Amino acid sequence: MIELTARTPFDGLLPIEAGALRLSEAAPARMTSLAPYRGRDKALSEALKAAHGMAFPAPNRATGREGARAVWFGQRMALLIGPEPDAGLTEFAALTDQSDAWAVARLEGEGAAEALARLAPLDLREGAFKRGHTARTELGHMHASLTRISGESWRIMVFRAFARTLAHEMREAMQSVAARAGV
Amino acid sequence: MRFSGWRVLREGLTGNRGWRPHWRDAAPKSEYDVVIIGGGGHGLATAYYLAKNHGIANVAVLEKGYLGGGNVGRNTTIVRANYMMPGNSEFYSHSLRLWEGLEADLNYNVMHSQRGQIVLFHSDGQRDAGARRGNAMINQGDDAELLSRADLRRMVPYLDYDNARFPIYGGLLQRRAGTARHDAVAWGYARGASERGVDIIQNCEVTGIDTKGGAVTGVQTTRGAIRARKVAIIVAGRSSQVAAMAGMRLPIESHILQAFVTEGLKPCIDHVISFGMGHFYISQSDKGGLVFGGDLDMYASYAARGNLPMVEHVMEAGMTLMPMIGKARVLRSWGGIMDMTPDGSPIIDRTHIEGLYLDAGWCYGGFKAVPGSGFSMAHLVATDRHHPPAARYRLDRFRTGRGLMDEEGTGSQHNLH
Amino acid sequence: MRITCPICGPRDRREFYYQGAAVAIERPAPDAGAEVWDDYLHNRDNPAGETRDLWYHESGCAAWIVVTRDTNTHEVMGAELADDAKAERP
Amino acid sequence: MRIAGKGLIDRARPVGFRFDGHRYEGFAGDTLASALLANGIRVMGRSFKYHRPRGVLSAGSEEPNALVTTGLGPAQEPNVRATTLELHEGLMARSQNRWPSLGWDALAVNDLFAPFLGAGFYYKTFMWPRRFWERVYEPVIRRAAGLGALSGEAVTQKYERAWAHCDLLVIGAGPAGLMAARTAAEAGADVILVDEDTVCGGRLNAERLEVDGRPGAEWAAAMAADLAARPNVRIMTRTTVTGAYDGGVYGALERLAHDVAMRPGAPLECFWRINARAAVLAAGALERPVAFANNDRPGVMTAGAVRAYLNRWRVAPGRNVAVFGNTDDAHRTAADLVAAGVHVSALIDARPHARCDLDVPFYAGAQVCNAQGRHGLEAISIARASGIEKVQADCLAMSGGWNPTLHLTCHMNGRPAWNPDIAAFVPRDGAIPGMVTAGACRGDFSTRACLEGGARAAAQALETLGLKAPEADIPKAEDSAYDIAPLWAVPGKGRAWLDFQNDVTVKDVKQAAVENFRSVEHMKRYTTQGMATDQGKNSNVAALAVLADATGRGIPETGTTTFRPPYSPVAIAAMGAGAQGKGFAPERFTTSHAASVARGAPMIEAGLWYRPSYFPKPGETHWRQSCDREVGYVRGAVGIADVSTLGKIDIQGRDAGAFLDYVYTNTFSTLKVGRVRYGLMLREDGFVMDDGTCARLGEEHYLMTTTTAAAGQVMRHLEFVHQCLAPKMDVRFISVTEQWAQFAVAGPKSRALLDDLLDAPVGDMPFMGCGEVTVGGVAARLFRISFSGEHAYELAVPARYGDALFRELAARAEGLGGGPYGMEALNVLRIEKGFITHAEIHGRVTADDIGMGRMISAKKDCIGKTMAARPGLSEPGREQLVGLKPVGAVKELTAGAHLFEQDAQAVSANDLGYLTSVGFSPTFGRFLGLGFLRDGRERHGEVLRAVDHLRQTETLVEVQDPVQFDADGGRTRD
Repeated sequence: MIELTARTPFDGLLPIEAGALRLSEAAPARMTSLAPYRGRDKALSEALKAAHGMAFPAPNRATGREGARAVWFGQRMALLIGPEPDAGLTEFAALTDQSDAWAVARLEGEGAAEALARLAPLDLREGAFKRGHTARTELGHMHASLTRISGESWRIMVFRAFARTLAHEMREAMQSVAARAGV
Repeated sequence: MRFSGWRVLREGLTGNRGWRPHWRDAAPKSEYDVVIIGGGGHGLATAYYLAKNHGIANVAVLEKGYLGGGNVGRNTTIVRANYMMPGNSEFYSHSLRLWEGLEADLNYNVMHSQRGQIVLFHSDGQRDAGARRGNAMINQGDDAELLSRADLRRMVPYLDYDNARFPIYGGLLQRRAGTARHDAVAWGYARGASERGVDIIQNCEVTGIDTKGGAVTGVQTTRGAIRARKVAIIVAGRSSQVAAMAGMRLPIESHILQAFVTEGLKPCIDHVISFGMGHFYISQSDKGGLVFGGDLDMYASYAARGNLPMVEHVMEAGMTLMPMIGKARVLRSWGGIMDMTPDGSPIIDRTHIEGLYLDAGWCYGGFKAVPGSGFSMAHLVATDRHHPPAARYRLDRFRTGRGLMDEEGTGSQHNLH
Repeated sequence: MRITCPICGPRDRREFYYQGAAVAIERPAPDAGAEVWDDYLHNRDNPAGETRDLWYHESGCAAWIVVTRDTNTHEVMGAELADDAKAERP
Repeated sequence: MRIAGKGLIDRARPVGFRFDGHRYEGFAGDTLASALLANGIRVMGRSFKYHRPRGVLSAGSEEPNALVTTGLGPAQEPNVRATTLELHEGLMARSQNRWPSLGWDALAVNDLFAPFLGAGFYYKTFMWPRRFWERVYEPVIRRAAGLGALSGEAVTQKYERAWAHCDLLVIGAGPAGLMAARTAAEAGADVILVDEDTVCGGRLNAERLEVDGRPGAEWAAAMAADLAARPNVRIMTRTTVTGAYDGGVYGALERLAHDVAMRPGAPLECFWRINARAAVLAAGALERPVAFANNDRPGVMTAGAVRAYLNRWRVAPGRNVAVFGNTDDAHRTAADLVAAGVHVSALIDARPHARCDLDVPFYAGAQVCNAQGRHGLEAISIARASGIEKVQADCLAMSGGWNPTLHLTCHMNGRPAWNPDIAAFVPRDGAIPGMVTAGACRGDFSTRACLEGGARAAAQALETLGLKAPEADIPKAEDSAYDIAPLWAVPGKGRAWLDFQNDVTVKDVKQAAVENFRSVEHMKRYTTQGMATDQGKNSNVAALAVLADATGRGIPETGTTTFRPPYSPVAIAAMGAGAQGKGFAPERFTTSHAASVARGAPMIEAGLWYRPSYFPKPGETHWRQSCDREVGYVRGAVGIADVSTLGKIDIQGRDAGAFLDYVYTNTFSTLKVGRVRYGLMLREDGFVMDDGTCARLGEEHYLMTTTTAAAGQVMRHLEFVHQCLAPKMDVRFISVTEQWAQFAVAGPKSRALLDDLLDAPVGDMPFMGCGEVTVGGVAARLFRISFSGEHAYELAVPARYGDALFRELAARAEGLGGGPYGMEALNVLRIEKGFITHAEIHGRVTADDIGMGRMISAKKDCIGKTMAARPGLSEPGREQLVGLKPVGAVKELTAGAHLFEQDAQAVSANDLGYLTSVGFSPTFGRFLGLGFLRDGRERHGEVLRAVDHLRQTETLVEVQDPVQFDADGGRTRD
């Protein structure tokens, strides 16, 4: 039997550092989209709570904890990040493996929101986009998912094939922010 | 008064005291043979050719604002005949031939400049589609040349051949394409029509179309009622509203298209250049400004102004295609109202009301069509027969599916060509 | 221009794809006849003023929404999900 | 000439710079204009048409005359306003639009021919002979026109774009803006305060006015410092708000300070999109010149500019200065000059009732009617009741009053209102939703009124945000009344300039009126008035007044032209920042990209993706050799191609089958689990939108594939159909394009390869079957489908294994006498087999046109079915898909050639169709083509001419079935 070597989306592209900012790969083990069938939203949320300990997230919110999160991912859709999905969920929702579909990065450091403000048309001010908030949006012409993990720490997701473009765009933005800050 | 270099000289030597109005401002009479609603390029040209070709001079052109204040005064001045669909092909070919004689005909320098247009392509597939188009142009009797990358490097060395996101494979050149001074086209036609007896009536808005027994009898205006045997609606940007006065619902959605001009610069771009991948086109005016534009803003609008997403997209396209223009500064942006039809091609036709005619739906291609549209519309109004080059511009083609002219292949539904 | 997505809140226009008049959601029956289909697919009120048009939050939540807007001023008066708009119809 | 005093320059930091090659020195804090004036340089530019020598007119971004070029090579920047260009060490500026030199310009001869070059002269001449326009007249005109020059080189400096969000945007940091910002900040609002200048303060930096008992500039600096220290305030200096857009979006251009911009990674400029819930416009006012004969002489400048040079930069623009105005500003200017120790040769006040309390020669009720001195002002002529008096002056400070800077309020089609009290246009309330105006930009000209107005406007704006403004503490400041006697143009002979840069004079406007260009828009377009780089900021109102006078109308009924974005010009590089080169669109890379590049494959664009064109081998010198070899792999052994770029959509739910029946023309609800079917999708207009295969993975689970090009469009379409047309259907879908790396394994040895590779043999999977397999223990999907006409499979693994699997497949294929193949070979294979791509389904073809009319199921409705039945889409005479092969002496086919009967002329009337795809088939040893031909299916066997005028080829072609290889499909099914 042959052995296939796995490669992560940002293999060889990250980390990037500029001033106080650092962008690194944060590829989760498993990502599964959960899309409830008609009228099964509540049942799915309960099953999700029972199986994985978090409710189905409200729009633009993430639920769960480090290692097992449900991140809102679009109209009536969430992305279960971390655990292998419980087989019972399939009764209530369409489950689709997305583990390899997304390039996932983490941006950290002072000025992170400023760097993202170079690429995303979102209001990322602390008061408007708090810890645990998430959004589907555009990041430098790419469809993206953006989540504030904590104060200056963000999860950025784009389609896997865009990994190189994201790394390039983020590098430019991070360098701008760092240069303006004089570091 | 005939315009010429001698006249300019003579007036200059005598204090420029002899100049006269370019056109006569008329007060509306109570009755005309033909009332043309709309004093834009197409309306004025129609009036001119009604008088010149058909001897019908008892014509009023009614303009709600100032003449030439619509799209003829706010376009990017490009004149070309590079269409491939039957219908468009012969129409624009005819129009371009009229352009070539326009200055002599009007005795007005509209600065028609055949500086050549290059449509770039960025893949083998685009080249093949471009070749189909170019061959159709030649089949129609117009000129077209396929340019290689090497040809282009020689002619337009400032394009980004080495790093652009979508590499340049070649281009389709039409040497007879070019630009013209847009306002002058309206003024020249106004002067020509006025000299032939047409009444040009500004600040006169049509508020109703009068019919009796299925036939048109005249119009109501802000300056009183005017009787007419025939009425022509030629009001780009207001077609749906005016047609609604006659109970019509048109296959048109009106959209905003923005355009831009930079500060004056010494000559740097000789041709009209169109970027196939980026909805971007550019030329340089005789004053030195780079005149350029892109795609529709993509939402129905009558505001004649746009928003930043498309502004930025146009600038992005410019930067990837020809990064040497980066230091040029945009001086002014503006918008025009584009009457978009489902297949992206216009309408020159009779309506369900006898004596009521429609010239509409020019999408974003109306300027170069001005002479052809005026010529063909005048023919239709005067003779009640379609002028052969415009015979396919029928209103019912969407219902029947016959003779659709979808140049871009995006559909014969409102897909915003 | 900003559009308030019923799901995501106010967002920049560039996240949305524009489709056209909201009549697109009212597809006629297959046998409704040529005139009805012509009206559905081609003919438009094209109002200068308040209009209802259809947008897709393409780089957002992927919802199709019906936006009430003024074509003269570009004022956005409101937006609702397309399937809600459909459900309201008699 | 520099004078004593502090100002806002730093005399401890001298700065060396060059202008037209000469070295000069200024100070930190100078602009190029102030430094040149300090060095006694008066001529800084040439006018557009007459090439008249020009000096600086203003001290701000509205400058029409002093435009220079800076930088070299890719950094060359034309048309830079000397008045806003911050001096920095090593700055090199050059004058422009002159030849050979600024002092002696050959085209100044135009000035002598001025009588023949009046408004619109070019519309009346240059028409004969016709061919001379492009060949002679126009090239000469173009060379003479234009201002500065681009270098022709690609920009290399970095620009950027960014977004900012706030509760309140305050535009302008003069007294009104500062008060507005502080009021809002104290109320707890998130505030962005923007000013185009390098420092806050606005006119306070240019005047000797006191606020709160201290010099105005000091007060402003203290206010700015206080604001900067607050966490809810962001001050953006060197930033111009360039446009007001819908929904509270503002565009703004930030120019980074030179030292910051020089840091590695820093941009030169940043174009901001500011989303503001509310805004206060406090943009101040611009002073207007007065038109009189030769009012464009170098040394004639606005009075406000003279005060700015004196007070801010401590530069006297002349030694012997005359002052001319129609408001108290003239007196303020004279007082400032006297205070600075500059000799005032005359103070001319057009108001007859004016009094003067300064010890200077005073002329009440008088007007300046002429100016002398070609390369610099020497004297002025003063007209008064008693006659004309000539007075020596090397500088004239003129003021025709102030125009509120209301430009942004016009950006949404707002029309300003005429206020006769101040003889100026003022903005109408509500012109921009959410924006309130304050201070001089609404016509409140005293300092006190600006301070009050700023606080009031902020309170008003805050109220709309649900915030309460604290009681404002308005500082003490001057509150003098504005007393103006309107004065636009001084009567008299000679040319009096309105638009300085474009050389539009009072005569031109009058002539335009005579020629019936009486609408202000006509006048503007006929004379080019207001179309220069200042967009009429200095001249529009005066020109309007002259037109009103010439046409016997009042100013309000004459109307205004519209100000449009941007407020001041913005570099294309700034608004298009990041797009240069590859930045225009994101790049999408397959997992096999690196391995393909390593094999030397040229990668070509396919939408946003890159795909290998072909895989060259040593010794191959032409792509055709590689392509032929790769076609041979598939026909003779086994070929490997990455097909991951095709769209893949995972579809699940109770109604999945019914939904697919609705979007596809054919039926999918009847497809068996474990089987794949080819599907065709129409647009609602009845034309083909896309095609692809769809596999049934489970009872309620399908996997749709789309073409690479249409993947996004199909996804959007599915969402539309579901949400807008069939919301009751219980179906969910998501793109899995990126989840799976998918490879075609095609050719007679494909099964052998897979049997060996997979963890278990393929077994007897039928053609159009699918199933789950494992490879190296990895769960994978296998589809027995073929785009080549051979026995073939597509193997999909999670994308993380894509790179490894491609390398493995390619190596194993090579072991079997095959190898990887690229897009070129893929194209030839599918043409041989008559398979279509978007070259054929180009948006204008029906299912019937491509021979698939029977795929529109009669048993059910589907999108596009009704309209596909329109007469025009179903009648005879349409162009139908055919195969074509060369049969004459010429063997080459070209895509884009048109088809004609052999004896017919190649003109439109005889056009029968065209070729869409061609390729050299090594299998047949000749070119093959696909194309569309009128009633083509009835013409199989006919010989036609394929004419390609562009490539100058003409080929006899025989019409045949599109499927030219293995017509019965035996090889695929075997």
